[in-house]
Amino acid sequence: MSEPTAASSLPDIVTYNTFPKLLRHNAERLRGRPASREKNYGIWQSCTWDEVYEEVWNYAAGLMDLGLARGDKVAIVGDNRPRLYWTMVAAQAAGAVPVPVYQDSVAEEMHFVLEHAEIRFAVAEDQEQVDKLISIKDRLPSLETIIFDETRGLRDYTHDFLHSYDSVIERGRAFNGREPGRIDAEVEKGGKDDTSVMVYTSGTTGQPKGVVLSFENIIRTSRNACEREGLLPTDEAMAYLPMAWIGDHIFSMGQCYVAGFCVSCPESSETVLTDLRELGPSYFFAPPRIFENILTTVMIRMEDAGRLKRKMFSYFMDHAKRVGVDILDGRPVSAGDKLLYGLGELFVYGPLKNVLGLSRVRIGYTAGEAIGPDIFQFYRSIGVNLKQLYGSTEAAVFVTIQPNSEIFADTVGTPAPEVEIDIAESGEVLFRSPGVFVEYFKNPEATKETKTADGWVHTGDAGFIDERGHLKIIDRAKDVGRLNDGSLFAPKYIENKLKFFPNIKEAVAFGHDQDYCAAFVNIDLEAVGSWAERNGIAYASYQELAAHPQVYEMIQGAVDQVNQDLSSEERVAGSQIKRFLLLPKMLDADDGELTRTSKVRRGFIAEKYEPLITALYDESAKAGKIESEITFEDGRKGRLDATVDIREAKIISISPQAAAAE
Amino acid sequence: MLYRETGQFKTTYLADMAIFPIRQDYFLMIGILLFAYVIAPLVMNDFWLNSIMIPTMIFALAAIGLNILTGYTGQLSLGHGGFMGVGAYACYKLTSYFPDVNIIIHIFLSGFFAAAVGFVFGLPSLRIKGFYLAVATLASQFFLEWAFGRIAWLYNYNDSGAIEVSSRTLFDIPIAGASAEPVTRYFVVLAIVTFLTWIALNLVRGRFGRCWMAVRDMDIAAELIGIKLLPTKLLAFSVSSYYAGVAGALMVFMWLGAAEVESFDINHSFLILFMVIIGGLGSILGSFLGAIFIWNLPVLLRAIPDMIGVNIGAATVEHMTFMVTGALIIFFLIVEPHGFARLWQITKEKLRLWPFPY
Amino acid sequence: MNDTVSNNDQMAAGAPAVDPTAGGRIGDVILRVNEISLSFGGVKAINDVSFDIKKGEVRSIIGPNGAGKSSMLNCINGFYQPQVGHIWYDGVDYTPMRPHLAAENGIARTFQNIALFKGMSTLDNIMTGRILKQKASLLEQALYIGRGKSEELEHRAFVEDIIDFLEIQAIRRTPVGRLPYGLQKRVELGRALAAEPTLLLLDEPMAGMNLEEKEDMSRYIIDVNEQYGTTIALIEHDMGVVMDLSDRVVVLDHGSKLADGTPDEVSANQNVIDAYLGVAHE
Amino acid sequence: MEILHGIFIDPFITMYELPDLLVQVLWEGFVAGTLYSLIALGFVLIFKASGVFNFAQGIIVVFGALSLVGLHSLGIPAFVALFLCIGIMFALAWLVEFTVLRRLVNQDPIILFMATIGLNYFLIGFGEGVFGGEPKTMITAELGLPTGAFDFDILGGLVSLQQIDITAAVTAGVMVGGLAVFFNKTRIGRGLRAVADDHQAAQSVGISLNHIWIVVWFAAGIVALATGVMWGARSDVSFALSIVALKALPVLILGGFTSISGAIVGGLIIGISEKMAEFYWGPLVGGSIESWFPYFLALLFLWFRPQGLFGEKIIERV
Repeated sequence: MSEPTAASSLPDIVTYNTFPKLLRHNAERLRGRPASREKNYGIWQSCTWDEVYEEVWNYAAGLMDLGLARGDKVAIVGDNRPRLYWTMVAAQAAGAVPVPVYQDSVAEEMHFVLEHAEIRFAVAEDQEQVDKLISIKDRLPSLETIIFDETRGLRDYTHDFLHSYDSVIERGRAFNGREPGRIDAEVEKGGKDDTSVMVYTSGTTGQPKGVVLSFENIIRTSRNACEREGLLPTDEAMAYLPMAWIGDHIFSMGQCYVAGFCVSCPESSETVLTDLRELGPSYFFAPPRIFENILTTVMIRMEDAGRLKRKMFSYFMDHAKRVGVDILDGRPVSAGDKLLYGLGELFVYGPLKNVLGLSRVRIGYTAGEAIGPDIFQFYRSIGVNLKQLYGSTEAAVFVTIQPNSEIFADTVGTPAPEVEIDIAESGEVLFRSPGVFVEYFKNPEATKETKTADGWVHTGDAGFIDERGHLKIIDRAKDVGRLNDGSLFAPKYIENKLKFFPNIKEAVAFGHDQDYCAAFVNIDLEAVGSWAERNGIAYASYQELAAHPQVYEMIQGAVDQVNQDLSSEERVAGSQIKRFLLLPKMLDADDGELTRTSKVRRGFIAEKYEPLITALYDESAKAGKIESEITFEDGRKGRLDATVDIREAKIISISPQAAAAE
Repeated sequence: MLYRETGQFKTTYLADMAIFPIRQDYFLMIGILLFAYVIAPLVMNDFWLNSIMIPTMIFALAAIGLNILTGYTGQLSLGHGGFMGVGAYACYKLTSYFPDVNIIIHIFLSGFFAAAVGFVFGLPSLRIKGFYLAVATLASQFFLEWAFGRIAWLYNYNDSGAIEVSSRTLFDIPIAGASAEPVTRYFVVLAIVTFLTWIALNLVRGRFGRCWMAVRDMDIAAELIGIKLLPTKLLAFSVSSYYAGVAGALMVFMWLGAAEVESFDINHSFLILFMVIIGGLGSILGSFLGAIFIWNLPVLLRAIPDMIGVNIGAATVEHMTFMVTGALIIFFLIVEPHGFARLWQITKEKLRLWPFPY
Repeated sequence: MNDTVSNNDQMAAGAPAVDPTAGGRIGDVILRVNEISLSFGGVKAINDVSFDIKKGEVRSIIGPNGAGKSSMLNCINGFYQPQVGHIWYDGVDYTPMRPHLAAENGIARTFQNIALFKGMSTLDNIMTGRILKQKASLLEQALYIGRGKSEELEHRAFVEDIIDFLEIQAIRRTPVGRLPYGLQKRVELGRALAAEPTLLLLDEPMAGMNLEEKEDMSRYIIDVNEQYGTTIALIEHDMGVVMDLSDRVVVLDHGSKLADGTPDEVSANQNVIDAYLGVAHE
Repeated sequence: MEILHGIFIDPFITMYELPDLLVQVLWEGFVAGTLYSLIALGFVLIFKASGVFNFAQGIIVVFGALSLVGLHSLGIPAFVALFLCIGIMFALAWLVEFTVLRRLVNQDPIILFMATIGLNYFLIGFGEGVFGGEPKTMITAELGLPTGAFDFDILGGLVSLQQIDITAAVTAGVMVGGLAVFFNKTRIGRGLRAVADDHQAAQSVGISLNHIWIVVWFAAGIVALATGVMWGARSDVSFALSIVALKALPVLILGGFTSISGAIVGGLIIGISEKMAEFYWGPLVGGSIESWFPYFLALLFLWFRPQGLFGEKIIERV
């Protein structure tokens, strides 16, 4: 038998238009091939498609036996586990709608989602999640049944609404024995327009919204992307990002079921990197933050290598920078360079990719935020086919993808198959595609606000299509503001430029309706700490390190460099950073300063650090004072009381050309 | 660097607990076996086989034996030369009494005699530890030396006091004695050593190996989790001496062709101990590396004057060999007290993490 | 402070419906120590001490340094033989108790000064806890056939369950000598658990730990007790932990028994307050 | 029956009937024991101060004697050669400290033990290379050591005490006395004891371990030189002696690795019992049992007192 190719292996999604139908089909066409793996008890416990099929059919029957009815909502709470993915399909088979919930959300956040989605059944990973659910159950009249996967610690829970996964499967077996063919019949009732899944967007402001996506949305979009990228049943992917995030749903469910590849779950969140290395996925997604962290670790670890090794490393990395991307994109390169690159592959790139677990990556995606061009090019230059995509929950992810061989660090690529893109007057990006969501659950106003009658969706991002036909995103449309002198101020754009420096972890820029642009900077403890160690700078805490004059010097250099960059781009040259300070604490999701997806909550921060902002805009002030509540690493709360130095950055006067252009 | 482990994930415990779970190691092993079984006999002349390959293998086997006792179980022994002798003399007596039984069976059987003697001399380990035990094992060494020399029955009342090997065949091919080709003897030795090495690997990775190591690392704790110390130590003594015994039998029957008391004197005990220490305590691989190094160092040193065309008296070469061996042993102990095996382990770790330092 | 709040939350929500005594968690006496005296040379380490441990309970032994607590555990599992007195375990008089008898009959323990096998990995260390359950012969082991192979795989699976329970997956292959203190303690607990003990003796399992590590360890101890019904004898200095975890407490001082009873009874006992708590506060 | 008779009755009858022979055997044993004691003393010195089980002590004995004979054969006067040998011993101590000990500090005892076996090999190669491998005769007369014997007509026979043996015994006594004074009365001696008790404590009060090591190795070297001279005077000087020198090990087991008096008592016990065994029981099994008898004796002894003659009982703790 010859290896299946992409085109031949993709199923007919008109016939197999729901996940249960796809599963049944896969169990037949991919019999014996692994469908999912889970690192558990030290080894990768594998399940084949036919085994999954049998399990899910029993599971669905068990759920029905417990009273799950068509149209019910099933909440899924936990880390990535095959059984939780199976829950989704089992629920769909029974005609219910799975609603994955962020596993790290606190009981209150969870309460909102569960109440809003009118959840009847909840499936939890372990005791921790069960406890959380039980603690809010009293206030959730609709929640009737809770099913848990890991039995540890739950043995003595006697609530009659609690069921173990195994007991549900047991019920299912009995049910299927009693009523054979019942599940198949239920599955046949499902169609492409039925709701496949409801995911709640974390939402930077206001309460989360439940995005309703149909089978058509997800399966068609997944198929399009699979076809475009040539994904095969032999591919390997790792599911380690929150299940409640649409990206994971598309990659680990949609594309997995359509292309038929195997999705593996790591052992625990601490072992992700080790597991990644063992598994060696060929299809890999990670947000820029992770790529950035990996690169930072690479650089820090290399600092400790011997001199010779460091030299060799930097020599080959320089070479890769020069020709690596060209070689990856198949552009002609001189034979000598090729040979040298081959040597580099042997001594540096190959081993490096191997240690990072990236050596088998055929297609790597990053999205969600802008990725630093240096970081992006680093991975590409060592031969990892990393690409950016632009997407949203409302589009079932794919809006644009960077096509192979046409990859630019500063754009997010061209429209994905069957996607149309338009730029509104205001500069906002609009799109229309088969993946466009059905509605926001129980929120017609918001639906109307976002989706026009003819199916165009407002992304809320400002951007433009460049001369190469690639989409370029500048910032959130609503965040783009104006300085008092009228110059354009795109905070995210500036923050990203700052964050591309390895020593800077996080940045927050201010400037709308102000005289000039100013910024808070969070240093990267790991990178700066290692730098401090090498330079013999002693520090006892983050706060102390961030207040160190030499650290200020270093960051000042970065800010000046950003200003230099900004000055060369006419659109943003007016919003150079005039004053900045180093925050004495890390911005933290636990303190509400970041969203759970680690995005800066600018408004909240502005409020919380108001005295500092005042000081930034008081040009006579050399420092600002701040008192605030903080959460320590071990979860204890404490108070922060600090005086923070403020520095002036070098403003580059706008170059004559840029001035002339205006 | 050469280790590319990404994607080598294990889906069963069987695969996870294999002797060579890393594919590259597995291939390396196949390469080494290929060399030993195919290339070496093809390209090596009799001198190489006789003076290098065969003795190296035999000593490696003895070193594995001692390593099981000293490296894995933590019981120092200075008597393994004597245990080798037991194997050799036992084999000699067996062949005298049962000349029709195949020599290979005798060789395997003779190990059991050594094991029995090892068992007896292991008894003091119940009460004695460390250097005290080492001195106790000297008792066995000197007693056995004395026995080999004084008990005429052992050497069939020969006038020479030595044991000599007569011709033995397997499938009508001479495999021992004067008429046996070195390459034939090499294959016999190689096959036996390969087999027993595999056995040793199985033993040390399983329950018995863990018992031994537990006793080595902390005997009190081992006792308190239910490991009976004496049986565990005695088993280690027996298995260890079994290996020494087989090695001794091989030494006489597959290599030297004859032996006397001096072939098993205390210097041989030291030699094997060196192999184990320099090779690496608690490592089967180390036993081979140690044997290769310690055995071939003098061979190399003897060859050097010839190679560079300097004519030095045999006595001088002998003295130089002693000095250099002694100095190198000290040197290696200083550089890496845990032996070549650790050196290899570190190198391998570096290669696995390459280009990172840790 | 924080954890009290969250505990209250759970209570308020009527959460985990667990009642330790109602479910018949505690059963009959499993171990009885009768009038034991132990001395080294002329020094009396234990002087005429009697107490019992009931099946399924968490029994703490407390007392100031040198009170004879560790010696008591050492007597129970046969490492020391008391000169006077009897040890009844599971209805049988085991005088003198021997270490291997204790181990074979389901008494496992951890040590005050971690007694792990430093040259072995976490996995191998915990595997040693299974040694008494492995029956493969030398031949089977040598040829890696039959039980020599199947047992290895079976027990590996069992040990992996413990590794999972103690959340030490990430250090599975690490030689224990390289692990930080807290993790070593955890591995040691794992080794003891691997023996599926009926009676688990824990000698200061939380010594030298920080608050978080102590909380983790307490949770494991509770889980072991509740899930597997393992009887636990615990020596611990942290009074908070002792009072939280124990069903009954016996107090030793200078080798003699000072008090015996529930945590509340013991902490109200004037002798204890004078002799023990007074010392602790000095 | 005959065997039991041979073991349990005949020897004692012989002892009783030929008391002069018994005295002679006892004397021989006493002298051999003295020499074992001296070698053991060298071991103890080093073990006490540095925890090193110095396997090369026997070789150092031979090496010292060889150097003396070798130097003299070059035409150097005997006493000058003796002084030069003391210098050589110092150089050896320094070299060992500099090239081996300080580089292996804090290693496992077994590693240090192996290093001394390496040293053993090195010294054999070096000694034979420089002085030649053939046995030599000690320059007894040149050193002014007495030869000849005192013969006593007692106990119905002739007991002959070699003068050199008496000298050896006296020398041993002097050595032990000297060391006792050295340890108890001199500053460096006290420092040495401090090191033996606690390395870290010694370091913390400013005693340099490196110096201490040189001193003990040097002291052990001098003891070895004296032993070598005495021994050489009784038999030939050759490296074959080093195997005999291993008998100091059972002596150590008897006396304990750290006790000087233990080394003396142990040496005498071993020496005397081995000669008795050889003379009275050896013939029963073909003779030459003194090659292993001391080890068995030590083993037997260990069985009943694992901590040695002067060691204290160890209470194991967990």
